[in-house]
Amino acid sequence: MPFIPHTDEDITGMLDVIGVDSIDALFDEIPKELRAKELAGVPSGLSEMEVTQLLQARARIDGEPTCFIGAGAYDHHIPAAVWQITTRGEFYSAYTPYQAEASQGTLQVLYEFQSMMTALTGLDVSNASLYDGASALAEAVLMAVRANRKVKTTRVLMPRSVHPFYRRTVRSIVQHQGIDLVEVDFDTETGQTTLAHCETAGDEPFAALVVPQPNVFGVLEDVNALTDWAQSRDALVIGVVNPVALALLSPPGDWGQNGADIACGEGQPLGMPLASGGPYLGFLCCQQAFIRQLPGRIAGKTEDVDGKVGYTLTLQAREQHIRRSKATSNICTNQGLLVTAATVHMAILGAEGLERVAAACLANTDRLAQQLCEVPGVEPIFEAPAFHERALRLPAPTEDVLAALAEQDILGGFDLGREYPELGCALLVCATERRTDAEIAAYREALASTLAIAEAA
Amino acid sequence: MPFIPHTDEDITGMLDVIGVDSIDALFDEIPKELRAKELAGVPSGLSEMEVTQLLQARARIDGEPTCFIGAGAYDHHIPAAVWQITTRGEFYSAYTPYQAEASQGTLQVLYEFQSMMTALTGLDVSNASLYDGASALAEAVLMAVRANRKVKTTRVLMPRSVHPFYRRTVRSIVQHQGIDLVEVDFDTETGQTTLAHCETAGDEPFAALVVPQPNVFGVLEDVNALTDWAQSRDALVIGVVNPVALALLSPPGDWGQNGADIACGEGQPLGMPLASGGPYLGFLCCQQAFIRQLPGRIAGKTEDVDGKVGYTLTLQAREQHIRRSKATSNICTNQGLLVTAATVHMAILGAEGLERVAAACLANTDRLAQQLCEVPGVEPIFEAPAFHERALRLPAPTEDVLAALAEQDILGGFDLGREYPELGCALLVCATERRTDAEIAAYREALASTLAIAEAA
Amino acid sequence: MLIHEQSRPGRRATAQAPLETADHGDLPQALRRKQRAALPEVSELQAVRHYTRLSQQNFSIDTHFYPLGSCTMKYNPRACNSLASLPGFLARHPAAPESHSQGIMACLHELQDMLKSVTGMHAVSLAPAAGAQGELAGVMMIRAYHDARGDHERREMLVPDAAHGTNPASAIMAGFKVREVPTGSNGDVDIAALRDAVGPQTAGIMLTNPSTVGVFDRSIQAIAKSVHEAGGLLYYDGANLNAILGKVRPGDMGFDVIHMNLHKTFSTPHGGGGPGAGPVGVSKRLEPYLPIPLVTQGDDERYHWLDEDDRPESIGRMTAFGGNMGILLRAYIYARMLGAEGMRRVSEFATLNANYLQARLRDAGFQLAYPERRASHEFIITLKKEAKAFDVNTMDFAKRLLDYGYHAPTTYFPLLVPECLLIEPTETEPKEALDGFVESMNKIRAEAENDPETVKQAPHSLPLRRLDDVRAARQLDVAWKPAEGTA
Amino acid sequence: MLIHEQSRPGRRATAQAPLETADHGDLPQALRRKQRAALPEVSELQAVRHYTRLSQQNFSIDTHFYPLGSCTMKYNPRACNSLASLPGFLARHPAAPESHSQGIMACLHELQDMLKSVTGMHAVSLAPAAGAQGELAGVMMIRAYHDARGDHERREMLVPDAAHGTNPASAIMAGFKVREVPTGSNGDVDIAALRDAVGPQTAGIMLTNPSTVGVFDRSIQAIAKSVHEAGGLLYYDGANLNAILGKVRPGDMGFDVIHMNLHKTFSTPHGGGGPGAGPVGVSKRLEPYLPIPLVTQGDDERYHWLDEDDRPESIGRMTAFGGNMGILLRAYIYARMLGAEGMRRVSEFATLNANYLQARLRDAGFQLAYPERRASHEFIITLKKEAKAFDVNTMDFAKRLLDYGYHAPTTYFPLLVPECLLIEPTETEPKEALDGFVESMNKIRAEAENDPETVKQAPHSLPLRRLDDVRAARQLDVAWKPAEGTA
Ligand SMILES: Cc1ncc(COP(=O)(O)O)c(C=O)c1O
Ligand SMILES: Cc1ncc(COP(=O)(O)O)c(C=O)c1O
Repeated sequence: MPFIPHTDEDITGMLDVIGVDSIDALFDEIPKELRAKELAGVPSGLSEMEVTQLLQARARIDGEPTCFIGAGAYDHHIPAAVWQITTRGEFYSAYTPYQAEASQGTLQVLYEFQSMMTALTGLDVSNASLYDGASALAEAVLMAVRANRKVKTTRVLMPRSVHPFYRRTVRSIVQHQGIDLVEVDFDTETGQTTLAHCETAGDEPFAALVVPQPNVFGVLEDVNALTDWAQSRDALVIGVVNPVALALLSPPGDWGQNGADIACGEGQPLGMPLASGGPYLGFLCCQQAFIRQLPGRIAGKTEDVDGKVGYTLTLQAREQHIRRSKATSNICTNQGLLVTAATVHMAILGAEGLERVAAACLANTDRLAQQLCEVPGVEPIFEAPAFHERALRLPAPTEDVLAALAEQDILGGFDLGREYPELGCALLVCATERRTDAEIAAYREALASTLAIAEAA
Repeated sequence: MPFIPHTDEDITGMLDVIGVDSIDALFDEIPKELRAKELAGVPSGLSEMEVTQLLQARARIDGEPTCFIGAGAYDHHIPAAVWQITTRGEFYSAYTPYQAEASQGTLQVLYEFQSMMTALTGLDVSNASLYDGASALAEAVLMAVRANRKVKTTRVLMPRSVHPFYRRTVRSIVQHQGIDLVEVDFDTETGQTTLAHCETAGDEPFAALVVPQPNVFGVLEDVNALTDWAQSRDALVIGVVNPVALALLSPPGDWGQNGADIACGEGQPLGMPLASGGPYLGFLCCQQAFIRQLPGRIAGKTEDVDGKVGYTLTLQAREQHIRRSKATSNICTNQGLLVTAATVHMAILGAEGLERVAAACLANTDRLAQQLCEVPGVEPIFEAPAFHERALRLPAPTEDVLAALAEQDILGGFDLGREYPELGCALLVCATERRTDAEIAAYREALASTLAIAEAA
Repeated sequence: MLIHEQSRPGRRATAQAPLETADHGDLPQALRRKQRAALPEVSELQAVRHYTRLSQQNFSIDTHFYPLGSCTMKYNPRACNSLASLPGFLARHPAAPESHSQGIMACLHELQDMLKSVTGMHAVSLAPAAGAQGELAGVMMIRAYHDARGDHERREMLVPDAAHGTNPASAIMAGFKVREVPTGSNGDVDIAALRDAVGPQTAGIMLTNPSTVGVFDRSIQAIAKSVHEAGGLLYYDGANLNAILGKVRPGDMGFDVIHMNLHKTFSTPHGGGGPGAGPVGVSKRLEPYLPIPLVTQGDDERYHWLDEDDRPESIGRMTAFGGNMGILLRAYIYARMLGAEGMRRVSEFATLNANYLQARLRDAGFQLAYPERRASHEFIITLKKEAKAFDVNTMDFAKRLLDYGYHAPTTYFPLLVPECLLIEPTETEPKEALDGFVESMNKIRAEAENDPETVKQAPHSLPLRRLDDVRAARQLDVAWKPAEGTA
Repeated sequence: MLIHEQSRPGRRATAQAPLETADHGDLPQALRRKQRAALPEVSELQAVRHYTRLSQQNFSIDTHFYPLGSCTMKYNPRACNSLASLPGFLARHPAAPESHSQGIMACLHELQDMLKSVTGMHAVSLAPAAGAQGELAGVMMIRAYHDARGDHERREMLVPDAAHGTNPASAIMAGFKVREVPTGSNGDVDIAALRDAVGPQTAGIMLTNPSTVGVFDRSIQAIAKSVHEAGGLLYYDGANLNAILGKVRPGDMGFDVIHMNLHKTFSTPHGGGGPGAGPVGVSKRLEPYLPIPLVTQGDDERYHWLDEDDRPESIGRMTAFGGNMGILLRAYIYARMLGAEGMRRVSEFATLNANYLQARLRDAGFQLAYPERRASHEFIITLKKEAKAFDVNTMDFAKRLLDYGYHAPTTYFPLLVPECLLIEPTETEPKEALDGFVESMNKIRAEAENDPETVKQAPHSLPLRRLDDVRAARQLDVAWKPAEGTA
């Protein structure tokens, strides 16, 4: 019996002790009429060998396209050590560290992760993960509304330059809690959210302003001005940041006069494979003052009875298993294993290594954009400085171009036009440090010939 | 500096303590004129990302052919757990367990491995591995000559039905120790080594007879008769066995009246990937009486000062690091990590699991042989019962047929004719439990069309 | 020692970052970082050694019996990890076109189908990232359903007092008020109280069956009837699905929505606290509201995503990219290895192990919370007798179990049973592990009687002795900071 | 507990074998097994848990400083393992045709070239499976060379008394007589004694330089001259190549043959005792004798194997399938990451670490075996003073070091230095590890003085106390056997 160790002798002996004569008898409290029949939709079991053959075929079927898509998930190099350590059974198959003494490995990793995230974001405290960047933003919005003691409002300003999937996720999650998400437009020349756009939200107070850095277009927002503007109106500032970009960019804690109040984002670039979208890792940091509003688990340092340093979950009174309906969030299972991966990843790269990665992505994307813009009809959409993504305008429908490129095993980017019709045939491209000159050149060639055919047609 | 942790400050501080002012000064005892120049043949270093890209390309370049080659290395399913455990740092990066108290993990694994190998072979003792099956046979031959107290001779009978690569390896290794390897022919009808063939070696005494089971053709030898014959002439019997086959076949310890004296072979089928030929694992087992002649490491059970059971290397006085030029062998580094893999593999499969694997291979190869023999002109060469390989005769040169199949990404088998010209266009095929019906059918089709073309030409 | 404390300025794992220094000269000064983040600077060996040694300080399924009630800590087959980590799966970008996503989509589509079959629901979405998010999605769908019918007054969600904390917390996030329903002394929901509680304000009830007290609620049909007649819907918290897999289906019990914890029942890694996956299944009337994305198969046999555009009534997107795909893949692999017969065996042997352990502990003199009842895949004992007699509490027992090499069961949950241990052995543990656990419990009780300090001071054999939780909360230190003036 | 002791008849890890029962009815009864082998019958979880826990009982580079002299226990980059384990590499059959082997052959060919460059030799074969097999191949080539010249009297191999045991053992296997050459008190070979020893019977000398006493033999040129003039050849034991990588090349020192231990210098895993790889390099005159197979590149840029047919004078095949390919691949990957500059750094920092540790131990009052000399990548201290004063020997120090979390250095080797520790820190250890080691050595000496029993009884903090080696050899128990009457 796969994964079940019982021998016939075991079964008989155990039933004897229980005092029944069949396993089926153990289910006798379930009303007869409810008992399940065959599970028609479930095929019979396969051996590991058979399932291996099946999955190998599935993993192969889609080829090995070259990826120039970013848009929230980035194809970075991950040191081999990261997952060899992360999948060690002691990390992989442990649970939430409820018995601290038996889980110091996990707990210290959480504490180190929190330390690294606060270092990257320049804020005081970090939780030990949320599901992903988008749901972390939703939690940040809820948290900001709870935490803002100066203005009692549920209005939150949400720039349209925030990734559309994030905005949708936030909307799904917060929609029933009375939060009023006010959209703020961006400047179509620069791709930035300007103060002027913010002002259009009107004079009514708002609890928080969300500030993406870089924004979905890769464009750098004027985070200092935005932060000061919002805070001068008694609103909190929530930064949505890319942790690799933070190796080069000013951390939320340094934004404006007083720093952002909250920062969140997607931890995927810190050692997680693309893997179709998950599991990734949402992070959430804030200033010390708001720690009791922070959702999710937090590991803290303490001592044992002999005074030896150890770590334990702390401030659990915020959490659902203690506070139940009054908790800061419903989250229970989080993304612990990914926290482990991110922690090992950051430890191995260090700040200088992350900086090199960020700089290489920047340079590669510059090169990519430059080369693609040499193709007639292709041009950059925005002028402002950008991190490692670029919005380009195409002379043909993005969808068709992407499909033609895909046939050549090039995943050409993210169709921006679908989300921002006002930008026309718009494409968002990205070249991480893993993309080679040859791959960039091949993309350029493929784009040129695709567009030539499109024009001819 | 890749893999070197020294900071500039470390270096200065350390040089200070040593009392020199440069690292170069530490090499001042090396005559100047000997100092190396540039290493012209070594390119500059690559980052892990670059080397990953390079190796991924190399790993991909040869496609994913379907393998019907056996001939000493077999494409078995390996449970995922095997290598996830084996590559745990504590096993992977440890050394020979010279400090037993700090190496109980490795030592207990060795002891368990020895226990499993004695169970499989039916002999009393096992060492803790040699390099591979072929070099293990060389050591077995040397050992038998040392161990045989009844006849003082260096003649050893070596059937030609032993894998030709094994015979060559034995010859390389023992050639300078005065061993006289006497070849014994096989019956071209049955593929077996008969007593009549053995008798042709003449009346002179011999120290040992090597008995392959199955032999290189997959054919089962009459091991009982051979064992009794050799032992009646005061010779020792060395079985060369496939450990997976032993799940079904009579173990060397049961051969004939008294059992074989020594058994050796290739451990690759016990959890090692094909991996171009290594690292694999040679095993060597023997009757208790010969343990002091056994080469290689041996782990033994003992106790600590509190009477707790533990394990340690034992009988080291046989080994080169103690006995130096009088050692039983020069072996030092062995195949420890592969021992770990084999031990986990056997623990997971158990005897019943191995039996299923063996039976499935047998059935699959039967099916393959049957189907291939439906192709006009293809026929089995031998009549005797066989394990999971079959020798087939082709109506066209084996080399050409294999090349044509390879173009269709089918690795059709091992060219037997090259080694045994008397067999004509001979091909040795194998289908392990991993080969599917579809793959077997595809092989049959490909062979049929290849031969049809060959005939037409 | 923290990794930060092993850091030295200028130390590097150089092979791991691009060797060439790329230019980033045109980033505006005002937007640049002024000072490098205080991340550790260590060599690759240091990092490997540090985290390898840290890992050894964990209890885990791969090293210990871990009978943590409600958490289903069973063996995570290693094949699931290695196959989900095949390069073709890891390399796929979430926004890759369908033309380059057929492999994973086939797996997801089949998983949707298997989960439907196993739960008896009409349709399944794999989107929620864990159980709690599945709950949120589930109750949001209940709300969407009532709202779509103009039934805007239904704003109250019934939740048994034994329920997991996520249940009330999720209901609140979906904008409901929570009303507690008491548990009867036999472990079943107090049906009379329930009947009093339902009404036109009732949006639904969140239940798990078998419940968190470890028994199968025999009046489930009556509950369903009562809630449905009042116009409410039934939500099934699938955390305990392991107990009934293939035996009885939530859909057949009358539930309208269910979430599943794949990291429990389908044995994906718990990972020290996650990730999970919390797919939701629904009856036909709730199908339009399922969270997106969904996978569908066209007439051309190709797979397609259904997203916002295709599903206008959907409650929407729960995460940016559709959920914890790698976990879904692991669950799929596990499900394929089990097959229908294997799934049924899961619940059978989980239940056998729980009832055996319950019987042995009862025979050893421990007090069961519900002595008259069958255990489901878990059961509760209460140590209030021992606590009173020896002044040794449940937490002391729990800590002392660690010394004996067993992870403690869940302590003090559910809240309604005093000094309780919720014990879930799971089906993958051999009888010997259960017997060893009983033996240790007996020893600890004897110690509690004869040498209570040993128990109260436990653990003794771990790298650390008992940790001070109060200090952790009072003298908050949740992140290492570089000493002033450095970094 | 042994895995065998967890076995229960009929227990299975069922997912791991073919589920369908295949027929094997036509195997002759006389050749069939009568009784199943007594392999353990356990579940997959039991196996995983057992071996995971066993692994935790090992010291290893990934967990501990491991300054085992002569063994070069340095960091094994994890990328080497994962890249050598890419499916394309693992799936290749050793007898696959060249048409389907170009990927690995390219790596092997480049590795041959890099090893040539690094050793200064004319040609390289990757065939030998480990150092000792490389030695055997090396001395066999020396023999083949003399034999080919009809120089059949050269049957004596000179071996310094400090040499590793494999050297004399290998020489014997190649049919040589071994003659020991003494080491001078300064650590260099006693050149006068050497001159006396060489003659028409001399086939060659097996040396390592720096030698196993941890110093670079300054008279290497004189040695080479003397042996060569006598008609002998020089064999280089490459176990210590880490000390001189990129700094000085055996070929330039005058050696005719060399083996390399890739598991040392090129950082492939030691694996608890193996596998290794022991490529051999030779000067031009020995090239024809190299063991096969070799990889060559044709004019068409494709790679080809050279085997028996192509190389009629070869000493032949060392293993069935051409060596430990997966290890060669790991070494190749490591070499590519290091590059020429990285290789030079290896020897520089290995030497820096050794000299620093030597200086610190000397300053702490430990006695160096060769106080006047530079350390190479390793060095020797002798504890004979301490042994005499406190009746605590080197083995006691070694065992006590385990308590302090350090693997012991090599003890009692080389044989010529009494009560010695051969200490090799390697380049991948940070200064802190070396400082910690010194501190522990100081503490242990203080203990030896004040509380010798603690040292003599060590270790105290490991799962087991000191093991009885004598008992192991006297009451031999080298395999578990089922109790009589059972399977
Ligand atoms: C009964 C019950 N419900 C819900 C949950 C929440 O699931 P998750 O942790 O996956 O969010 C849990 C998990 O602990 C649980 O035990
Ligand atoms: C000096 C020396 N020579 C030779 C060898 C033998 O090498 P291997 O263990 O790879 O066979 C060793 C290994 O320990 C050694 O240290």
